[in-house]
Order: sequence, then C-alpha cells, then structure tokens
Amino acid sequence: MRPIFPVVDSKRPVIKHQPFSVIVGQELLQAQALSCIRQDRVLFEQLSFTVRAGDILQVAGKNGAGKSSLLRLLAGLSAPDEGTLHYRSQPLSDVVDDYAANLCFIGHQSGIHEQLTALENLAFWRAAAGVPQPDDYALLAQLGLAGLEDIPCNMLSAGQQRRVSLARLWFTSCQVWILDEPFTALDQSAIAMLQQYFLQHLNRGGAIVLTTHQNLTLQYNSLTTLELAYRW
Amino acid sequence: MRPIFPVVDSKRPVIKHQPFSVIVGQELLQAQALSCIRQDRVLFEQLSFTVRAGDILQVAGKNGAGKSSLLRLLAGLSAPDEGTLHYRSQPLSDVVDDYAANLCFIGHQSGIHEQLTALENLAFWRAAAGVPQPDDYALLAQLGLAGLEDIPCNMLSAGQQRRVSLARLWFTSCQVWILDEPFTALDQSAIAMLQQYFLQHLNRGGAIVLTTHQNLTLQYNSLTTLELAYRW
Amino acid sequence: MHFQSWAEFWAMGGYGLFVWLSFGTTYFLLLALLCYSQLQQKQFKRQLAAKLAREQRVKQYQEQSD
Amino acid sequence: MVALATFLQRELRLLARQKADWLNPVLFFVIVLSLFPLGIGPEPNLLRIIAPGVIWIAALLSVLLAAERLFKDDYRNGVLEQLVATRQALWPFVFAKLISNWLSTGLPLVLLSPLVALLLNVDSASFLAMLLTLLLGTPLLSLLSVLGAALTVSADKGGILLALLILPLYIPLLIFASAAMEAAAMALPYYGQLAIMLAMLLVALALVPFAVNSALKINVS
Amino acid sequence: MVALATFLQRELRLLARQKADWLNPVLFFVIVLSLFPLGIGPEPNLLRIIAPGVIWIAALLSVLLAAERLFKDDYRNGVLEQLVATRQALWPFVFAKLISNWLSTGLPLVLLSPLVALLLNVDSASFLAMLLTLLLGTPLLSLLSVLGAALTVSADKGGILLALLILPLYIPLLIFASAAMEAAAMALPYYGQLAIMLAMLLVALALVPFAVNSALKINVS
Amino acid sequence: MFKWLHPLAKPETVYQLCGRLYPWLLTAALLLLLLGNIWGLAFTPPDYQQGDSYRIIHIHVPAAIMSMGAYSAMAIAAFVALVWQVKVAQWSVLAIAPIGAVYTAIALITGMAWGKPMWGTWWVWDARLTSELILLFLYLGVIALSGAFSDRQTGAKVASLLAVVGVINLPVIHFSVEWWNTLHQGASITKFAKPSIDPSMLWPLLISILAFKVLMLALICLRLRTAILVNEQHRPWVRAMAGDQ
Ligand code: HEM
Ligand SMILES: Nc1ncnc2c1ncn2[C@@H]1O[C@H](COP(=O)(O)OP(=O)(O)OP(=O)(O)O)[C@@H](O)[C@H]1O
Ligand SMILES: Nc1ncnc2c1ncn2[C@@H]1O[C@H](COP(=O)(O)OP(=O)(O)OP(=O)(O)O)[C@@H](O)[C@H]1O
Ligand SMILES: [Mg+2]
Ligand SMILES: [Mg+2]
Repeated sequence: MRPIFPVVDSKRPVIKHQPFSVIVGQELLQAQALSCIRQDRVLFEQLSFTVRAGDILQVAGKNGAGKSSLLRLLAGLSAPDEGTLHYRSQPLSDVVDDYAANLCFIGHQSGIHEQLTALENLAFWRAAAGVPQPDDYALLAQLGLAGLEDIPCNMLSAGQQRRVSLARLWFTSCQVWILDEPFTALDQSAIAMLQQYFLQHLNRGGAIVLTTHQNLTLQYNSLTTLELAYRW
Repeated sequence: MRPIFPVVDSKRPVIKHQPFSVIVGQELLQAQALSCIRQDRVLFEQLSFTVRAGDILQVAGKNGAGKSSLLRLLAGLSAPDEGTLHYRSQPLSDVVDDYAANLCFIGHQSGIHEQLTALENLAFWRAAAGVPQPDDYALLAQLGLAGLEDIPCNMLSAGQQRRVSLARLWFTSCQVWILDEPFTALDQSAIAMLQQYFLQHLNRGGAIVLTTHQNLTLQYNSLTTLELAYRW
Repeated sequence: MHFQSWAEFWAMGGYGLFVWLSFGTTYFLLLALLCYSQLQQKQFKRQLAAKLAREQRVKQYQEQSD
Repeated sequence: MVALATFLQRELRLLARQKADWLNPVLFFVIVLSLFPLGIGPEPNLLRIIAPGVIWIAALLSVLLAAERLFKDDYRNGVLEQLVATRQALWPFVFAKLISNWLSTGLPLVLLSPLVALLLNVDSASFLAMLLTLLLGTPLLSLLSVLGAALTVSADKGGILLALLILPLYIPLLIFASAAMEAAAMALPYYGQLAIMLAMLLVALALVPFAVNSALKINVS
Repeated sequence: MVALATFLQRELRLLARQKADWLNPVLFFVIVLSLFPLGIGPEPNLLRIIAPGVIWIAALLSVLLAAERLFKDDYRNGVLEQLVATRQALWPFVFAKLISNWLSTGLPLVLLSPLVALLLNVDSASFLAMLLTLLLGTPLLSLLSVLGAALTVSADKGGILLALLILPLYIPLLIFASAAMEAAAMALPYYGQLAIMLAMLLVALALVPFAVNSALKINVS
Repeated sequence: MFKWLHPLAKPETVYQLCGRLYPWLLTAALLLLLLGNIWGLAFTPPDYQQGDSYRIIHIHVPAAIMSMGAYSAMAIAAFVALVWQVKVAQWSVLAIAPIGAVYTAIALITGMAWGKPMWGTWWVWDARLTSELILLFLYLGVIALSGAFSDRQTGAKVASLLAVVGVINLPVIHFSVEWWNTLHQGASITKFAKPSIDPSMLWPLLISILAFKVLMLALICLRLRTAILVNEQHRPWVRAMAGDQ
C-alpha cells in the first residue's frame, strides 16, 4: 500500500541526475542534406544542421511546414527520403540502440494511458526508461498535481494530462530530448517552469529539439531556430 | 464530380452572413450562482456573469481550474450542480432548442473525422447547421489549406486539422460561439487571422466565450476576463 | 417435528445433498451480499475520512508554497 | 431531410473509403460458418439440423463486431459532443447511422445467403425461409446493435460489453428466426413467426431511435 | 526483468481497474454457448454431439473479441510510439501483454469449463479432454490474437480485420482440439492430438513474439 | 398530490430514513427467514411424490419470485430517474441490481439442485429456466454497464436506460421462450406443472416469500445509503459526518 500522506518537500530536488558523460559542445546529432516527402510533396530538402551537447534547437514554421515530420525523423521513427543522420559521428542505423537509449521523445500525443492514474503512468515510463526508486508523489506535487496522483488520467484536464506526460522529463537520464509542441494546453506558469527546467538540462550538457508556436521566453545560451518554410 | 481547378477568388467574401436580429447589448446568457463539482471537488461556486451581444468573455485560469467544465455547462452539455442559466432571460431548460440552434460549440477535440477530407467534413457541419450553398474551396483557401481540400484529415498536420475544425465559424449563422482553446496548434498568422474574424463577429452583434492560455492580442471593445482560481 | 432424529433430518429422505446444497448456497450468497454491502459502506466512510485529511494537507502544502 | 441525406452520404462515403468496414463482417460471417463443418464434422444431416441456429448466431456476431465502431470515431474526435450541442441535428445523424449500418452489414448477409445455404446443405424450402427471416431480422439486429453501440460509446471497455448487452435482447429474434427455418424444413407454415418478427421490428423501429438519442446525450454529458 | 515485472503489474492493474476486460469475455463465452441450445433446439443428444466444436468456436470468438483492444489504447495515446522510440523496452512490453492476455481470457475459460460441460451435457470423459485441450489451446489462441492485434493496431478498421487474419491460423487448432474431444467421447486415446497441439504451441511461442515486435514497429513508423 | 413524496427526493432525508428502517427490516427479515425455513424444513410432511426434496421450494420459489420483483422495482426506479431526473432513484437502480442478480442466481442454483433429483439432470433448456437465465444476463448487463464508465453519473444514467429497455423486452423474452420450448419439448417436463400445495406447506412458503421481500428492502436500504454517501460526498452534511469518525 502506498502511504496516504506522502511527505512532500518541494525544496528538495526530486531526482538526483546521474550526469551523463558529457563533453560540452560535443556533436550529438548531425543531419546532412535531409529531405522529406509526404504525399508526393517535398516538405523540405537539403536540410543540414548539427545539434551539440548544450544546444536547444527550435524548429519553427507555419502549420504544415513539416516540423513534426522532421522530429519523427530525428527520433528514428521514420527514415528520411534522402540524406543521412549521424549520432556521435556514426551513422544512425549503426547505433540505433545506443541512440534510442539516450533519447526521450514526446510527440503530439501525450503517451499516457487514460485509464491509469498519474502515478501508474509514471511507474510505467520509469520502468521503460530503466530508472528505479520512485519518488513520484513529490514529483507530481512539484508539477502542481498534488492530490490528483491517484485518479485515472481521463479525469484530468487537458493541461494536467500534459503535465503528467511531461513529468517523464524529470526522471529520465537521457541526453537528447525531442519534444513536439510541449507547451500545448499548459498554462503560463507551467510553461515558465518547464523552460526553467530546460535550462537546467542544457547546463548539464543535454540537448533539446522542440517545436512550438509560442516564443521561448527565457535566455538560452545556444538557442538556434530552424525556420521551415511552408512549401507547396 | 467537383471541378479539379476550382476558381478561387480570395478577395470575394466567402459567405454572406445573414445578420441575426440583434439589439446590441442585449443580454444573451446569464449565469447565476453557478457551481460545478467534479470528482467531489468544488471547481467553482456562486459564479455569476452576463454575456451580452457584442461581448467577448475570456475564461482564464490555471490548468485544472475548471474552464472547460464551465464551457461545457454553458453549451448545455452538462447541467450545473447548482445555480441557473438563462438565455435571453428565459431559463435555459425551457428554450434549449432555440439556444442550441443559435450556438456554435467547438471543444478541446476538433470535431473532424480523420478519414474524411476537409471538404467532406465541412459538408457535414454545414448540413448539421442547416446552412446551404457550399463554397468551401474558397473558404479553405482563405484558411491556408489550398490544395489540401481532398486528402483525408489524418494526413494533415495538427495545425491544419485545427484550421479545418475552425472553418465552421466562417459559415455558421449562430450568434453565440463557445470555443475551448481555439488557438491550440495554430501558428501565429492563423491566430491573428482568427482574432480578426472574432472582431467581425463581435461587431455584427455576436458573442464569444473562449478559453486560451495565450493572450488575446487585438483591441476588443468589450473584453471581459473571468479568472477562475485553481481550488483544491 | 416431522423427523424422528437428527440423522434423519440431515439425510432428508435421501435428498440431503440437494437440499443442503441449495440451502447452503442460498445462505452463503445472501450473507455474502449482506457483508459485501456493509463492507462497502464502511470502506467508503474510511476512504472519505482519509480524503478529507488529505485535502487538509494539500491545503497546507499550498499555503506553504505560496 | 437535407441533413439526413448529407449525413447518409457521409456515412456511405466513409464506408466506401474504409471498405473493410463492410467487407470484414461479411467475410467474418462466412468464415465463422465454415468453422462449423470443421469443428463439428462434415455429416450433411447434422449440418442441416443445426444450420438455422448457426446461421443466425453467425449473423448476430458479425453484426455485433461491426457495430462496435459505429460511434467511436465520432465520439473520440468530438463530432458527437458538438452535434449534441446543436441538438436538432442529432436525429438525422442517428437515422443515417442506422441506415448505413444495415446497408453495410445486414444487406450483405442477405445477399450472401445463397452461398451459406450451399455451405450448410440447406434445402430450398428452408432457404426461402432463411432469406425472409434475414430480410426481416437483420434490420432489427441493426437497431439493437446501434442501441448497444450508443449505450457504450464513452465506456472504457470495448466490444465485449456491447455483446453482453445486446445478446439478451437478441434472443427472441434468434428463437423466432430459427423456428421459422425449422418449420420451413418440415414443410410447415411459418407465417406466424414472420409476423411476430415483423411486429418486433416495427416496435423496435418506433422505440430504438429515442433510446439511441438519449443514450448519446447521456454519454457526452 | 524489472521492466517485465512492472509492465505486467501495469497490465494486471488495468485489468483490476477495468474488471469488465476479463469478466466480459467470460460472460460472452457463456452467453454464446447458451445461444446454441436456443437456436438449435434443446435436445440433449444433439447438444452433446455438437459440444466440442461449439465450445471451441465460442472460445475463439471470445478471445478474439478481447484481443482487439489490446494495443489500441496504447497506440492512440502515443505510448506505443514513444516505446518504439526507446526500443529496448518493447520486448518486456510485448511479453507483459501476452501473459496478461492469457491470464484474463484463456484462464477464465479453463476455469469455467465445468459449467460449460453442464450446460451442454458433456460427459466426464470428454470433459477431461476438453479441459486438457483448453489448457493447451488457449495460450496458442492468445498468441495468435496478440499477433493479430499487433498487426492491425494502426489499421483504421477495427476488430473484424483481426478476426480475418486470425481465423485461418486458428483452423488447425480447432480441428485438433475438437478431434481430441470427440475421440474422448468415443473412449479412444487422444494423445496424438494433444501432442500436435503442444507442438503448435511451442512453435508459436518461439516465433510470435518476434512477429509482434516487428509488427508494432512497422505500425508506428 | 405527490407532495408527500417530495422530501424523498432529498438525499439527506432518504439517507436518514433508510438508516432508521434498516435495523428493523434486517431483524424482521432474518426472523421471518428462520421461521419460514425451519418450519418448512422440519415441521411439514414430505411431498407424496417428491419426498423431502420438495423442501427446496422454501427458498427456490421466494428467490424466483423476488428476482422478478426486484427487476420491476429496478425498472420503475430507472424510469423515474430518467424522466424526472430524480437522483435518488438513479442510485437505487444500482443499489437494486446486485440484489436482483443474487436472487436470480439463487433461483437458478436451487432450481438446478432440485432438477437433478426430479428430472435426472442439472439443466434442461426449458422455457422457464431459460428465461430466468436471461434475466440473470440482463442484471449482469446493467451492473457491467454501470461500471464501464469512468464517470459515475454517466454510468448510472446509461444503466438506467438499459434497465428500462430491458423491461420492454422482458415480456418478449418470456413469450418467445415459452413458445419456443413448447415446439420441441413440452411432454418431457410435465413434472414442472404446479404441484397443488397443501395448506400446511403453503404457510411456511408464504412466510419465506415475505422474508425474501423484507430482506430485499433491508438490503436496498443498506446499499442506497452507501450510494448516497458516495454521490454526495462533497456535501457538508456528509463531510461533517465523515469528520466525526
Ligand atoms: C434451474 C432450474 C429452475 C429455474 C431457473 C426455475 C425458475 C423458477 C421461476 C422463475 C419460478 C417463478 C415462477 C413464477 O412465479 O411465475 C419458479 C417457480 C417454481 N418452481 Fe422453479 N425453477 C427451476 C427448477 C425447478 C424444479 C426442478 C422444480 C420442481 C420439480 C421447480 C418447481 C417450482 C415450483 C413448484 C414453483 C412455484 C410454482 C409457481 O409459482 O408457478 N423449479 N421456478
Ligand atoms: N501521416 C501523414 N501522412 C501523409 N502526409 C502527412 C502525414 N502527416 C503529415 N503529413 C503532411 O506533411 C505536412 C507536414 O506535416 P507536419 O505534421 O510535419 O507539420 P507541422 O509542421 O508539424 O505542422 P503543425 O504546426 O500544424 O504541427 C502536412 O502538410 C501534411 O500534409
Ligand atoms: N471527465 C471528468 N470527470 C471527472 N473530473 C473531471 C473530468 N474532467 C475534468 N475533471 C476535473 O475537473 C477539473 C477541471 O477540469 P477542466 O477540464 O475544466 O480544467 P481546465 O480549466 O479546462 O484546465 P486546462 O487548462 O488544463 O484545460 C480537473 O482538475 C479535473 O480533475
Ligand atoms: Mg506538428
Ligand atoms: Mg480545458
């Protein structure tokens, strides 16, 4: 049985991150001459960029420009029509397992099961990530979900569901985060908190690729914006 | 068969709105001492407000404050636990059919069928609203979906799907719009266009109730913000 | 009293198995339903008390963090 | 009426797009029927005796499988919610679903009946009875399954709950339909059974749409 | 292993939460079985003859119906997509699904068999055979249905496509299982049939997880 | 006219009323049950045809009759709930359903245990047996449906709708099964015809029927109280009560 009255102390850091072996500025992901074709339409062509440890890459562009498609390519969920991807200077296909183990991808869909409670969803993702020792009450309280830990997620509001989904970022030890519109449905305070946490991750040597239609409001050291044009 | 190359003239107004009989400033919706209980938690209590023709009411608040729940109450989808709703000074339950005929509700979900094309979805909603004479190619072009009219909506990007869903606002002749986070997934230009269109509707004597976590950027004459506190 | 002895009573004229099977299951099911319903009520009352106390704590926590 | 026509057109278009939605129940029907000779043994007499019951059980199951998805998509993407908010458009929507459901599952079963008669050694007298009972019975089946689908749209559990709800309601139909076919096989008249089936159909036709309507309203609120 | 345990726990918790997920297949099984006497007629002898085939067909259908939802939820809300992105966690996920599927559908059918024997007048010799075939056959059934569910998870068509994919694979199982029960009813030995069923089970156990794994990967990309 | 019923729509009143009635009803039911069953088991002569096996009648018939009675009670409550939106009625639907299901199961089990010595088989596909089995399925359907939604209110409403639909279907089932059976069987189960009951056997039977009825009322009171608490847990009076404990 779980304790009914978890001791919540919001000052204490919830997770002690084991720092991944980082050479700051090391090249993590290199895209060379990527192109993506959907429905016989070229979304983008000859796209090359590099993501280094400590970088945050914001993929911008109008609706339908191909941001989500690019992110799915980077996450290894689909293969580029042309061009190559390298992870730590090796072709992605050779090191796909290493890469996957170091990657946290959260897509348009939240990745939480609606019938399960927030706690149970977190336990699932912990196990998938191989992270032990749950301290999820504190984590959820920190995310503003105190008291909602053990009701099925379909009874949470849109933004609360999103918070549960993003909670994964707080215990993952992966270096590369790929996030498709993480700010959807979040209120302003949650967005601010999330961005603060992004900063921490970058300072630890992590890398983030994300899309969002809202502006990133904090001061990032190495923010790159990749503007995709909507091509017909 | 539909013409393959429809003649699109984006200058021409797509729909001629039959102006609803409006007395500007007339009281449309009155909420008196509303309260709402979800999962045995009181989300809000003793909430009273009035929506007049020409008003725009932004329901604000943190995630889980009860914004969506309030909007569903106002749309007649669920009944308030306490308090009453009046439409044009009559109890809502007496005039529910009149009210429904004058109401356009678009919720968190987009209300478009993923297997159908944009055109087919619009045809469906036209029929439901009882609006004849489709000129949907022009409308979709105006919404930036030119060339995407006849592919199934599950092949559209998130923002494009949202645009299809919102297209309904362009042909409805309803006076009251209730929109739950209409800006989700839209890019900045689409948000600007939508707000411009809100202004038109308000000037015609329409009324809008909406939620959004982004700020409304235009100058509205009678914008009211209703701040719901997150209560535990 | 129709039966002469207890043994005869339990035997039920050779139909003991069927008679006692039916009466047994009947009483068992009725009793189970009764206990289950009562248990449900008790359990819920306990849950509610716990929930109220928890609410208190959440309020405290919110006040602290404000 | 305009709305009904448009809605029906939409449903038919969806069926044309997702051919599996009507092809699969039919194939399922045939496959389940062909399982019986395999499971029970190929003696023609035995097959003929069990044919009426088996045909109707297979028909039920295939219609049931198809019904589950009937409102699910429209519920999930919010169409249903927004239709309920407009109220008057709900009626044509329900009728369009009913009609398209029968067209896509009941009608193919009727058209398929000659093949089935062949598979299970049904003689020509019972074949006529089978055709007639299918014609009368499948619309009733559609009505019941649409009702079941409407009751369970927002339920967390899937198809089996639907089956559980519908099967008791369906038993009278099964009894009368297979009785009619048996009577036909014994060269007895079976107008009585057909009349009762017709009566049940009419009653259901009058009542089920109301029930569906309010079930949908309850489910989205 | 840790992951497998957690995942299995998650599945079991889901089952405990959605009791209907395992109760309904069982009820469905019973209800379908009770449809046969209603449709075919209540003569005990006839029922006894068709019992083996009917029991196995009902078992198939109930497992099939339950399997449909197996991956659907996880697909729709993006769990599957994100699991595939992590790769190594997919294996325990698949095994957890397999185990929980059998626990929630196959096992209850085995436990229910005495009742079924009663309903359909099965004698005690065939009852033993029925128990044994169910014990060997339902895991195979689970494997096949999980495979079907994985293959169809992103298909827009629902359960019926699954049924189509699985039913042909299932025919050998049906034939051997009902042959074993018939042999038992005639007091003949039926080790042969059981051995073949065991062999099929082992082969499936070795191959199906791979197939499921790659089916899931293909479906999300 | 129905003014006196009005307070009964108020959950708190019903809660207190049920609380007051429950102990009395429960003791009365237990006493009546003991009286009827002991009388029927030990103090009546055996049936000249069925011997002592007929004593099963003292639970079989009450359970069978009340299984149907419970359904009508449930259906009426469901109808009231749907038409007049009376919340208490809605909760009583879910309170009654398990009771009805248990009674039906008892009728089935005792019937089977009686059928084995009388007909030589545990189960035949007779009309009355079959329709009782279907009744059990209907109950289970209502229970399963009410539990299938994450929102309690929706579950209760949908289950009420199903209960009402089921009641329209009940006579259809009844007659179809009756009619279906006579086509095939009929002769083989003439034993099922009403045995003409001796008054000395009738009294304990009547008492047992009454006992089952009163027990049902008691159980409804108990379960309805829980339902009221669960559904009104946000009300001050419930909270105050829970805080006291
Ligand atoms: C599983 C088996 C059985 C079931 C489901 C069953 C069901 C029922 C039902 C529903 C009733 C109430 C009828 C009414 O009030 O209209 C009933 C009454 C009765 N049953 Fe059974 N029964 C079963 C077996 C038997 C057997 C084996 C006997 C005796 C040989 C028997 C004797 C009676 C009698 C004497 C009555 C009361 C007479 C009457 O009210 O018409 N039952 N049973
Ligand atoms: N599953 C798919 N199959 C075929 N085409 C697709 C699919 N998903 C997207 N597309 C096409 O690719 C284009 C880009 O889609 P994508 O989802 O990448 O856009 P996006 O930049 O993420 O837009 P948004 O800001 O709306 O999320 C769209 O115009 C769409 O037509
Ligand atoms: N279907 C439901 N069943 C039970 N409780 C619910 C349900 N939906 C929401 N709630 C509860 O009601 C509260 C308010 O939810 P609501 O969706 O109204 O919030 P919101 O203000 O729209 O939040 P967001 O900004 O995240 O969309 C939530 O905290 C949630 O716990
Ligand atoms: Mg996108
Ligand atoms: Mg909301």
